[in-house]
Amino acid sequence: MRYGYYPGCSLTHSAAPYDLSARAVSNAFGLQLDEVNDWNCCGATEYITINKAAAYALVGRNLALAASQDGQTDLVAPCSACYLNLRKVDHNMTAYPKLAERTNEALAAGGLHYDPGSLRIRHLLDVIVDDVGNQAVAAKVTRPLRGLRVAPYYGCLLVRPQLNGDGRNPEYPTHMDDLLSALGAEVIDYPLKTHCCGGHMTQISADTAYELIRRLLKSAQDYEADVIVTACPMCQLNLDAYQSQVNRHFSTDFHLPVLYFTQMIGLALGMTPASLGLGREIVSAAAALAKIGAAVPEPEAAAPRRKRAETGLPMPRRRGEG
Amino acid sequence: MTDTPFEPKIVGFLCNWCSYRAADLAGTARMKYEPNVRIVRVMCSGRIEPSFVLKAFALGADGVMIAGCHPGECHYLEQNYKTMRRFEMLRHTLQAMGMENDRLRLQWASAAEGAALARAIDDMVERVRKLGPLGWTQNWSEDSGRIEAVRRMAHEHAEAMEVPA
Amino acid sequence: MTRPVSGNAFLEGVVADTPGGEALVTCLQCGTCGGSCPSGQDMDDTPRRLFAMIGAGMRQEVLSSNAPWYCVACYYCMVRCPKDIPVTDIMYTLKRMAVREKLYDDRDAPDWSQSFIGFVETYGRSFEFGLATRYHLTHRPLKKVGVGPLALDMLSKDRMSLRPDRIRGIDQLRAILDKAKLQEVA
Amino acid sequence: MTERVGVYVCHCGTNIAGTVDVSGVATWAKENLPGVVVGRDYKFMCSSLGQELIQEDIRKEGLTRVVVAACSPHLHERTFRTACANAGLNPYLCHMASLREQVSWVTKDKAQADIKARALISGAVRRVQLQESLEPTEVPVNPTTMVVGAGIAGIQCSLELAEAGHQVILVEREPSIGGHMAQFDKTFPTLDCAACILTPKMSDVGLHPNIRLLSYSEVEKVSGYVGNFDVRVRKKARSIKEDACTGCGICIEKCPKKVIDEVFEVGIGYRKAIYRPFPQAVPKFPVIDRESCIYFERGTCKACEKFCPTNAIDFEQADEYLDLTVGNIILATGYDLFDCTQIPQYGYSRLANVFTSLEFERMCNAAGPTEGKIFLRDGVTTPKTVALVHCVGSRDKRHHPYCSAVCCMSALKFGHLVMEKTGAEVYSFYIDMRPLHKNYEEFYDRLQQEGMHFIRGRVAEVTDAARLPGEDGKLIVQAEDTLIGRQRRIPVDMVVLLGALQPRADAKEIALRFGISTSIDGWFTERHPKLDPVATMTDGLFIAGTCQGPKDIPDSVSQGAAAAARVQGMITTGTVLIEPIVAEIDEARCSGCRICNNLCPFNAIDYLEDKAVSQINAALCKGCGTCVAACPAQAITGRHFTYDQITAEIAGLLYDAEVANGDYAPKLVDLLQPAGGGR
Repeated sequence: MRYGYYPGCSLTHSAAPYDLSARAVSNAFGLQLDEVNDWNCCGATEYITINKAAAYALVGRNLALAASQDGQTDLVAPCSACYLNLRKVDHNMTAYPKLAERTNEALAAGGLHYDPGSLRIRHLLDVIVDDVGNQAVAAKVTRPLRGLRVAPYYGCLLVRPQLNGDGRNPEYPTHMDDLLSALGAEVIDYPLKTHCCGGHMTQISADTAYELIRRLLKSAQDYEADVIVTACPMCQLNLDAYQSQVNRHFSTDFHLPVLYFTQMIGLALGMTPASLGLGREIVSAAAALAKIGAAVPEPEAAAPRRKRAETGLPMPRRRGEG
Repeated sequence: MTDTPFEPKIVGFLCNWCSYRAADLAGTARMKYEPNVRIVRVMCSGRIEPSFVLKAFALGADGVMIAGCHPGECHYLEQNYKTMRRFEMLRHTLQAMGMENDRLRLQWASAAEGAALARAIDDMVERVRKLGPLGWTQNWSEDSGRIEAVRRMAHEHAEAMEVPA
Repeated sequence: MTRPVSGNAFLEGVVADTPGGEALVTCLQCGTCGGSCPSGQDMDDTPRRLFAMIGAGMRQEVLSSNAPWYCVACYYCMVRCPKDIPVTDIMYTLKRMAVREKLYDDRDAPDWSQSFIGFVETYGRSFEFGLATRYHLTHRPLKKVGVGPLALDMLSKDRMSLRPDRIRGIDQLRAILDKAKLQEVA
Repeated sequence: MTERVGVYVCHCGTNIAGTVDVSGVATWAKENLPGVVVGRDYKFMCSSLGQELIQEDIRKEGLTRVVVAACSPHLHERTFRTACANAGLNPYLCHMASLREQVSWVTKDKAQADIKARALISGAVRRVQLQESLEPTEVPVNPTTMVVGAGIAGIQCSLELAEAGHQVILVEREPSIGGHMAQFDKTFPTLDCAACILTPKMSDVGLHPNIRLLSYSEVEKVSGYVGNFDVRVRKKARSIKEDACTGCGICIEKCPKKVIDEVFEVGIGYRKAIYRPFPQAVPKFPVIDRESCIYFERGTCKACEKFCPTNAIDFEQADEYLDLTVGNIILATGYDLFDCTQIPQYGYSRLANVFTSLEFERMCNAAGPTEGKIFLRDGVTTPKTVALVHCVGSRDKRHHPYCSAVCCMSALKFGHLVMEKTGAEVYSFYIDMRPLHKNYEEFYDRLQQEGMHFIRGRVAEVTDAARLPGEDGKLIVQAEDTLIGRQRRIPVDMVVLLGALQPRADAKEIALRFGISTSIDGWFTERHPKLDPVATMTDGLFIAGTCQGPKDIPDSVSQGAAAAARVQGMITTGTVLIEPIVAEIDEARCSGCRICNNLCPFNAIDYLEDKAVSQINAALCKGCGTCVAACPAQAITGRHFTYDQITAEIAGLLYDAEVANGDYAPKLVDLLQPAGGGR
């Protein structure tokens, strides 16, 4: 099976491990991912806040480029935010011809055109669950994640909104649960699995975001999860990178590693942790992975850039510290 | 609304139970809509023969609207499904005769949808107004290829009817 | 298609600028949106209340409300609304209007969005490190606790680049965006 | 032959005259339309004076056709047809043009209104001249009535008819009559117990000499027409000899197999494999549920048989088919409760202590699984706080757009019961409080005084994810209190979901079987939403109770009585006139192709093998005309809607059209339709 592949900005850096594992796993299942040529940012939740026409044109360019790659009917996005932006623009262009007209007018300025509906926008998780199928996945498992208590975290944009009623149950999906059980993991059913990680609030109203993150971490911890599994770089970033901030803010001591479902699949398929970008999470997954006899590699792998990092711009000092 | 020179004449075939009652409702609710549609009441949209539509065009109509109960709500259980089939067949015929699609419209309207019907009428009148007079004389007479087309359609028409309910 | 109540330019504007916005006029005022909102407690007016105010044409008050800026785009309101009102999308529309008319209550959110798209328009991709520095250091150096160590962690894990990625077709993208911006003001 | 047409234009006060130049139009018709000999306008044509005007012209001017340009035929067609008939003119020679609904009320521009009015009149004039005298056929009405569904509505109409001395056959799907009402505990707003007022009626039904009760039975097939329906009923095997059974109940006592009762106890109670849904069941005979009976599973046990003192058990009993003939049928098939799992954020089936309204009714019912005590799912703990969630699946475009009409009152009733039985705090989450009928608002007021809490806001979610102090181990109901404009989280022990009333799962199937129509949702469609609420579009078929739409008990009872009254009218008249607007096959032209046969959903068309032609049963034909349009040989005539009548009307409507198209188009028409003789 061939798919157009739209990694999205996060996967080039902050979610590089997701990209790494996504490609590795897709390979294992014979899914050919053709990266969209010279794709641009999808605008996240920001562009639409300032300028609708431009936000649609921005996404429109990606759709046009993807559709122009021959034989491309399915466009896969691993990032839930990109996934929503792509499908929303495609859907609204289909539903509102005027909108399509104007968007194509703008695209024409760059010599591009997109016929709404010509691409099927898919999330990587759906591709694996629907096209590969949990049975086929289970069949390939060589290192079952037995004894590992995982909290599948769907977040919002993977299952919401439902555009013309499509998609999974927006309140209580179970497809990631099923996938993870197929990998042999012990899947916990906790109530907040589709609640919000705070999105960009970590940037603009930290307190709001921290509270949302705390709720999620607490719920997962109450159910004694060893690891939270996500399908979205934003969710991963907020839960992983901000966990220490949250601990400081509420003087809690959560220590919940947050990994990508693709990394879990890779592990179960017996791939090496390093090849899946493991070890690059901020909250160490070592303890959790030890349970299934997988060691987390030292992050030294990331040496070259590191040098530059130390000579990089000075970082602000931690307030209320030292 | 009526300041444009050309005012299309449209014949509407409305079924007695849903769409005609919708027209009644639009009236009772005093909803103003374009006066161009002149209504023929039939018991069911299933009664509408393609030849009625052709006759209407023949006698000078610029457009024809066929209205019936929503699928699944037909007073005669399922006859409007047959209407749907005939409509498609008719659309082919008229296309073959070089007629624009907007001149023929199939509109579902329940007895409660006076507003919907009124809007549909406004919308259709607007479209046909844009198209201008049908003027069959010009675009029809000299082209004998079209006669053939219609013969073929006429044949298919008979067959279309054979599809069991 | 619902015909928006005429004589209320504000309402008509909101409806016109929101795909699916026609449903707004059918709001039940049931509060499912406000009840579902994860940041509902922080909002001065709940979405439901804003909708009533829009119906009342209270442009000034609505556009200066903090509610849209607290929207985390979780879309719970949207999948639960019994009237299929695109609540989240209306929040975006209100943000755009507020930005256009400089009526928002607090500059943080709009400026974040601005600096974000600033990078997108320059490079074609977002640039986390640039954002972290430009936005947090220049814009509100003291307000943001702990972003420093975070950035350090990210760098040390090779999850943040110090150099922006630039797409090849940046000029093409700019041409497209410029055209779109003309449409937006029109 | 030339007809003498009279055209009468009604002012309808100013309703028409205010927009249309009525007198102008009338004179125009007389002067310009061929065949018109009289053209008058009058203030109110429907008034007796107006009617006399027509009748006088029929006599004096020798009118042979009448056109009344007034309101919609749906309002006054009958009026003017009768007027004509009284003056000796066949009623079907009168036609109406709807100037009010289609012109004056909907047209802004007066000039345009005049043009359209003229068009409609000229259409009517052209058409009416081709109309033919028709005579309705008269058929006898079988005085026996079938009532389908024995809930409170069905019980009511059966008793009304039986009391009036008419024979009733009451068909009930379940082993006992009583319907949903039998499951309830108390009834609003009076709080008298449902059983106390229902069971007397039930036993009346069981004992009434005029009522033949067919319980545990289903209608398989319906044919025939008003006054003369043939119905096939399947009497499902009870495995009990009804003539032998005394209903002592020892078999139930001795039956070793206990199963969850998914129907009457809606899954929160148990019953035996041989059972009676509830103690006061009518009829008293139990029934063996063969799915769960040990004997039917393993071939051994027969405990019931061993202990039955009258040898009433019959394991071999087979389904029985009864062919019955009745004159009228009343459908009172009731409703289903909304499947609350469809709204996952309310947690039903995931969170143990979320209940549906029916589960709660059973719990409150003294004969129910908890003997009337209100417990949590664990069956022992009494809740200290209870939340009542309104509009679950109602007023929701994602499920049912309509208001279910009873939930607000049920919630008030539940609130009272909870406080009375447990002293718990009760929170009602509502969108709008709708206590519509007599003494309902007063009941609302009473509950407010009893201390029930009311929060105006649709519940966003019910969760067990504690966040704030006091939430641990509770169910948290989150909603916006819209009167305060703030989000609130109320921790409770129990949540009751007031699910929507929705059409029976098989409603559309049933409607098709009986030949009536349903709304998109699946509610049975009444003949007129206001003026004919219990009749259907199909003569001889009536509907009562919630199968027509959400209703509370008083309304269901009124409809039951109303339907009975309508049927009594038919029975007393003894005969019924059948509309002559039907299709007719000209055997000479019929090629026997049988295309029409499968186009008729009413099986009105038979194929006569011997003559090799099709024939239409006028009594079964409902006159839709689909077969007429389909007949390739133009052998079928649609009376009163013939090809010639309709095409004449079209021609009339286009009186002012440039004939340009005409020069060529007749060719086309002939191509498609060799303008067929009698059509």
